[in-house]
Amino acid sequence: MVDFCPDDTPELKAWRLEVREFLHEAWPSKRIFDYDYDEDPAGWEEYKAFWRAVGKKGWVALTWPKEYYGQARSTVEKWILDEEFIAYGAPTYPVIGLAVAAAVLRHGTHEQRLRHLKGIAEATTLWGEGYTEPSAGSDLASLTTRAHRDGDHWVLNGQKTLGTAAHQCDWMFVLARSDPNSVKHNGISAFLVPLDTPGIQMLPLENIGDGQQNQTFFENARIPADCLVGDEGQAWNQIWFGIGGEQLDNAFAAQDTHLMRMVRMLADTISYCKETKRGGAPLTEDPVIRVQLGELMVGVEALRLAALDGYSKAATSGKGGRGALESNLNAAFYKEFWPHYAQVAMEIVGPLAQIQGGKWAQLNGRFEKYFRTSFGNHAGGTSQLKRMVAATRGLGLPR
Amino acid sequence: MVDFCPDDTPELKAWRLEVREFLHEAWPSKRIFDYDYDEDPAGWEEYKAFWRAVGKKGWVALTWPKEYYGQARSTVEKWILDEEFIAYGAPTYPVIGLAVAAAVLRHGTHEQRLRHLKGIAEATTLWGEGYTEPSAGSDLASLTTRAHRDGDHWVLNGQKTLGTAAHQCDWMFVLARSDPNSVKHNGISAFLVPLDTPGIQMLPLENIGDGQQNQTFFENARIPADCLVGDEGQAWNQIWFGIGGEQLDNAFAAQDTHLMRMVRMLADTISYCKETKRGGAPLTEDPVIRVQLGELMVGVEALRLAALDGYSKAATSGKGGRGALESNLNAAFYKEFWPHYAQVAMEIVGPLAQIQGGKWAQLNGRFEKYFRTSFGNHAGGTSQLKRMVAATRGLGLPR
Amino acid sequence: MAIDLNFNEEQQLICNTAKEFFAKRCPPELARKYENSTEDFPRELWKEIADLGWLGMTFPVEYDGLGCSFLDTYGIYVEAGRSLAPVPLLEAIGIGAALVARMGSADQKQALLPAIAAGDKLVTLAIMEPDGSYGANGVTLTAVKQGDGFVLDGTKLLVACAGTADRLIVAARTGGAGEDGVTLFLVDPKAAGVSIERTKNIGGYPLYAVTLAKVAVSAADVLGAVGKAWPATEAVMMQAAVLQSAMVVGAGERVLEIAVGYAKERVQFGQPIGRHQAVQYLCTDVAIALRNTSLLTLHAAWKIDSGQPFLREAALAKASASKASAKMTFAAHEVHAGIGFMIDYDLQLYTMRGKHWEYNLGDARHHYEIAVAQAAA
Amino acid sequence: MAIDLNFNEEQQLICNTAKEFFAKRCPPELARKYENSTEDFPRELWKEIADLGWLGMTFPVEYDGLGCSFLDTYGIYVEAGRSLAPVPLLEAIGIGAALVARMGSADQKQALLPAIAAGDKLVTLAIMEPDGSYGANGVTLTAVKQGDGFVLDGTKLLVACAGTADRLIVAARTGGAGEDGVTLFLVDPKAAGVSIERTKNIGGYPLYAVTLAKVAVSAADVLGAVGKAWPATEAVMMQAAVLQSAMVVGAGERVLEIAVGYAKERVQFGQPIGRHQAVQYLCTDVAIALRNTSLLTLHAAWKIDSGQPFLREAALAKASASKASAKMTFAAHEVHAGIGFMIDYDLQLYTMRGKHWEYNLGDARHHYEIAVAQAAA
Repeated sequence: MVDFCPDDTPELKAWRLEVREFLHEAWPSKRIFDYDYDEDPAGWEEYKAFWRAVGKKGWVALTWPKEYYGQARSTVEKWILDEEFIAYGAPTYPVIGLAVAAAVLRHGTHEQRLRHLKGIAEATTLWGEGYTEPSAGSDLASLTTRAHRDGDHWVLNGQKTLGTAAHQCDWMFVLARSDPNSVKHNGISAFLVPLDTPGIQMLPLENIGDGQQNQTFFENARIPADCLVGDEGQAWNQIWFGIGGEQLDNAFAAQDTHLMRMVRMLADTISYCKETKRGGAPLTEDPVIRVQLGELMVGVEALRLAALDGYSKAATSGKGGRGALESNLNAAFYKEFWPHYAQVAMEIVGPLAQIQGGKWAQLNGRFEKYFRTSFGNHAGGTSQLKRMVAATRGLGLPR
Repeated sequence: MVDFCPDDTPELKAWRLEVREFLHEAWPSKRIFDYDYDEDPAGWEEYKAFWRAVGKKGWVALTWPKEYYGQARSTVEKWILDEEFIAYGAPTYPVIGLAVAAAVLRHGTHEQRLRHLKGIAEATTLWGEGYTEPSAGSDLASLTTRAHRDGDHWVLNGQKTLGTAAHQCDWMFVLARSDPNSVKHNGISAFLVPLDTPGIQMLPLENIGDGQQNQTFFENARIPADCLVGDEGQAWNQIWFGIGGEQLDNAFAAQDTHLMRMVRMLADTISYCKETKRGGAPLTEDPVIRVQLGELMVGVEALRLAALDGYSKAATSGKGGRGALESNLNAAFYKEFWPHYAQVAMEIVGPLAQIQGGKWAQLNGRFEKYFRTSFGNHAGGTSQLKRMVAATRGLGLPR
Repeated sequence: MAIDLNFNEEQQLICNTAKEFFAKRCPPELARKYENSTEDFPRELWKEIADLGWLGMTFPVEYDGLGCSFLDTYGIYVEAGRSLAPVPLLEAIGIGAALVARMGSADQKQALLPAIAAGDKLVTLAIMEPDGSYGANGVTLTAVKQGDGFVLDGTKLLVACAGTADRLIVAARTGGAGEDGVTLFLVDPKAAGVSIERTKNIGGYPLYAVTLAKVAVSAADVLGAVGKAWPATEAVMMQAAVLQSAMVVGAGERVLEIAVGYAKERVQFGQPIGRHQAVQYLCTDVAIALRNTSLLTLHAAWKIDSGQPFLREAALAKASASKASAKMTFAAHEVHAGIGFMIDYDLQLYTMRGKHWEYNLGDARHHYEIAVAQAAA
Repeated sequence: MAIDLNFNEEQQLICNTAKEFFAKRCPPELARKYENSTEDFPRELWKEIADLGWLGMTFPVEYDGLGCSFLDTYGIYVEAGRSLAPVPLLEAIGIGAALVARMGSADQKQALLPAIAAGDKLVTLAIMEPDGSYGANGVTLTAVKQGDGFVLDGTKLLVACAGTADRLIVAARTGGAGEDGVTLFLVDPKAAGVSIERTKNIGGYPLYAVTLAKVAVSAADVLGAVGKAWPATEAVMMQAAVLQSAMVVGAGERVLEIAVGYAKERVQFGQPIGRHQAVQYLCTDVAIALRNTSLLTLHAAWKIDSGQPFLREAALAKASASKASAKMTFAAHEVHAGIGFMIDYDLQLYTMRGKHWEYNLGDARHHYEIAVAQAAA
């Protein structure tokens, strides 16, 4: 039965209030902090402390099984929690950890789950991304980082790049070619790699969104055999396309994270327009800006509903996933709409949007920063790739 | 030296006036008539009479050599003539005839020139397009219409489609495969085919722009050997990509014809907005419509200047052509901008734009018709094809 | 129950039945036949639909209705859109009857609703004027009090089925400005002083210019309260805008099917054109516009169904549907190039009707205005 | 001679010289070095440019200028854009000196132009206010008559090189409304009551907030006629908008080079990404926006050069340039995906400066307004 209301019972309404109250206590500063685009040390400390507090409540692992630090709560409760986090403007959890948790819950051993899920659930262990290579972005088939077995260890050699905030992380989820004779998507395995392993070095790569991505070099880095997650050589099937035919990054939270930021941004854009006058009248009374705002509202609301649809499908199917067509269409739309949103918001604000900080910066420079971060829309695969997958896997067009 | 002014001498100014005066006499009704989207018999008669009058002045063949019915006048005079035709709102010459003239002037024999150019110059012979086939649109390589030599005749067999206004024509410019063993672009020849040849049949295909295109069937249609124009089997190189690397349809006039219509449409759109009130104020005072009009002005003016650039290059190079990059970029832009223009114009006019005729039709229904005809933007090759050619031939990207 | 985007079993059944019915009874040839025809629509088909119980579905049971919910009828509109069924479901039921049901007196309802449900009577709205404005400000047709009744003067355009309707609901201005002073009148199109003329239009719909010259209307034919009709009229039109959006969704599904089907079959340059990335882009353009509109429309319908405020949601849905209507058909034409331009090819039927839907009950800009007014309030 | 879109020989020579000079002296590292730096710009480079004769090129010969035409200097701006040269050519010459040359008294011109041409003095315009409006209505900073002079109060934002400028040309309101009552004043940024603060900005440019608190200005420092400055100010700004568009064209040529170069080299899924149709679309997106802007800008420049009315043409050029600036860099980023997002990669330098250019001297909407006002007049 069609129902878009997540909290239609007294219990769920109470849950919403509980979350809301917690946020007021745990994030009183209401500081805007996006972990992937912020390098301020004080911000990072505040951010990590916040998520440890959320973890302590058991809310990171809200829907996980109880035996693995979870609370086995419903996806609807998770949705309500997310909605409140958006509405409050709280920062989002680093997405890779959630992807690791999904992979380990699905393909890990009992021991791996016990060992790794706790740190993710409590937000005490941060995870970095180790898929992308300088010559293998969306094209995983070109992966060249190699893992060879040496006794009870795996030895990693190669280079990963664009590891967002990896320098803040303790572990990295690394995809490497474990079968040297394999080609394309076969023979790739997934490893849980402690970043303090000798032979791992990191160089910073700064991006135009004020974030730090990283180059990570593996030179005979030896990791214990039990760092392999899933079956040897099966990472393409199990991990990359593991969750209902989706790519890893979409699996749990990346898109929702970005959506949350956009919902928050829309609310702020509208408030800004209500409060800001130009030529004596609020921007909301400018007919051109009204059209621009209306168009932005349509896009953001469509994305919010698509996320709801994802939750609905996950709840209905029990598989925790969305269809290949829908999820890739959403991802493509999102990846194109994000920079469009940022551009239009900059147009609405006008020339003062250029100013990055200080008294004259508009909305504390957040429009401007949002614009810069929007060039990070390729992370997790370009819109071109998402459209191609939607067209071929979803619509059945020939490859 | 940079100069965008076509008539910077007293002679040229006088020429402009001469053209203008002629138009007032020859097209007093100022009826809007687009030969490819009009089937009204009275309109066709008026139209043909008009162009015969232009032909009598020698203005169709203005720039052709004198020995072939031309006046050997400069391209600048041709430009001024075109500008006046646009400004006046006169109908455009059927484009295929001009393409045939270009091909015959370049690749025809002396006899062919004498024989065919007169009818084109005087607008007494109308020419139809015979390139497109049901399975070969932009993909000329798939051409299946065949011509085989039989004594001093060629025998045509096959089917052509989408022949715009071919039912109004006397002759057709047909591309056919003359070498049965050839593949792809080789072995295609160009033929000048009288449409009263036995074995040729035509079936109408009506389009949504109120125009008639046609299916033309060739069944052992025998044409004299001297109907071959250019070298046997060389039509791809000589005709299709014959003029400075451009496709036949762009060579002389197709794009300029459409540009002329768009310039006329823009003038009419702006007048309409000045004269039409909504909520008590002229549409030109609506801030949203002002943005829309501004954007349309930019696009139309860019296209007009691109045409000027084409004339400048033609005049400078003496080759009568534009570069592959520029002409394909312009064509791609035009083919995307045209439907965009039509859509935006319909948005500006609002709900009454739906009405097609009678008292309540806006601008005599011309916005609505322009919208429908804009779906004919594929003629002469889709924007996708033009972009592909621009990217590979122009920008040097790999094929 | 919470967060579920699927219809319940009864609703799913209605969708399936409607899909089958329209597929069988409304092939594209029927839509072609009634394009700018002299007959407004096939009356016998209308009767069949009445017999299925779909016309009065949402009417109260006391007026021969089934008391069904908004979402219950949703699927019928989706399918009517998919099949381009040439019947005035939206105009006569989604708007006309809905206005009567919402604002009518008991007498008016009794006189009209059972007959509408039976397919015997037809009531449509006459609101748009030569000014071309949407919204309350666009209503300027004058209604001057005379005795107990009123005298109406003015012109209405794009009035659906005026050649068949038993009553037109004429929106007029009895005073005031803006939302204040709008009154609805039930006017017999055959009454003295009313002249109607069918206007040829891009969608081929039975749309009329209706001129009222000193048309006398009695007090009994005022629909709702004098001068206070706007809020209810707007609410009904916004609900109808959601139904119009549902029609766009149904049509969009078919347009996507046509485009994808052609992209798989048509071979150019030695391979199916669907292998070209440009064509894949065009097909996903259709799919993205469709998906977004579908989600927004279902959400708005649910808001209406559950009795919540819905203006913002309905406005977002129709804004998206208006844009999508143009975008989806345009992209599909780009996939087809020449063949889509031919009258014989069915794609264009969607393009031409889609243009009407884009405007009908407010274009994108009108609905952006409403959504922003709600959000910035 | 008629219809010729090519520069004459001298102009072509200037283009070539400028291209070589900037390529050698202004590598991308120089632009990076001056990004939001404490120094406004490299003064020694400025001196070199002065020595080349480019600063005073368009000044009258009696003020140490060369009396060159608008088109003669055009190529220098194209090349400054291509190289992202961190020097205030547009701000100090295209706007500041141009205002002095056009509106200044003989004394003012004598005091400033030769020194500007020599690279020794700098004058820039302070017009934008915290309201963020373009156009005459945006000028609200008050100038109140006091004795022979005036007292200025208010704030100006995005003022170029206020840390280095010898004089700011402050646009103020001496009365009236709209275009009437705007007056320009030559203000020493070190004068009592003037405070300046460099504001960090996306393009990294030396842009300042300038606050004037009861700043006394003498009658001798009024530039042009009191209350009548707007038409000439607008004309100069519109000419400068064409020069800004020329910079966008130069930058766009480089952005296209970068994108096409990367598309040819970068291999993904076993082939150069430039073979993918989506990447070909993106590259032609850049090329189309560039070509259109280039044509419109050259046309506007020619109108100026030949003494014809040019507001419409300049407005179309800058509207196109503003849109193109965003569109070209966006498309190039899409070609690059991850690598273009990195600070180390040069593409982003164009993106960030392009954002400033998009706004500078009026965004697309402002120029659409001007073009439509001209066309609908």
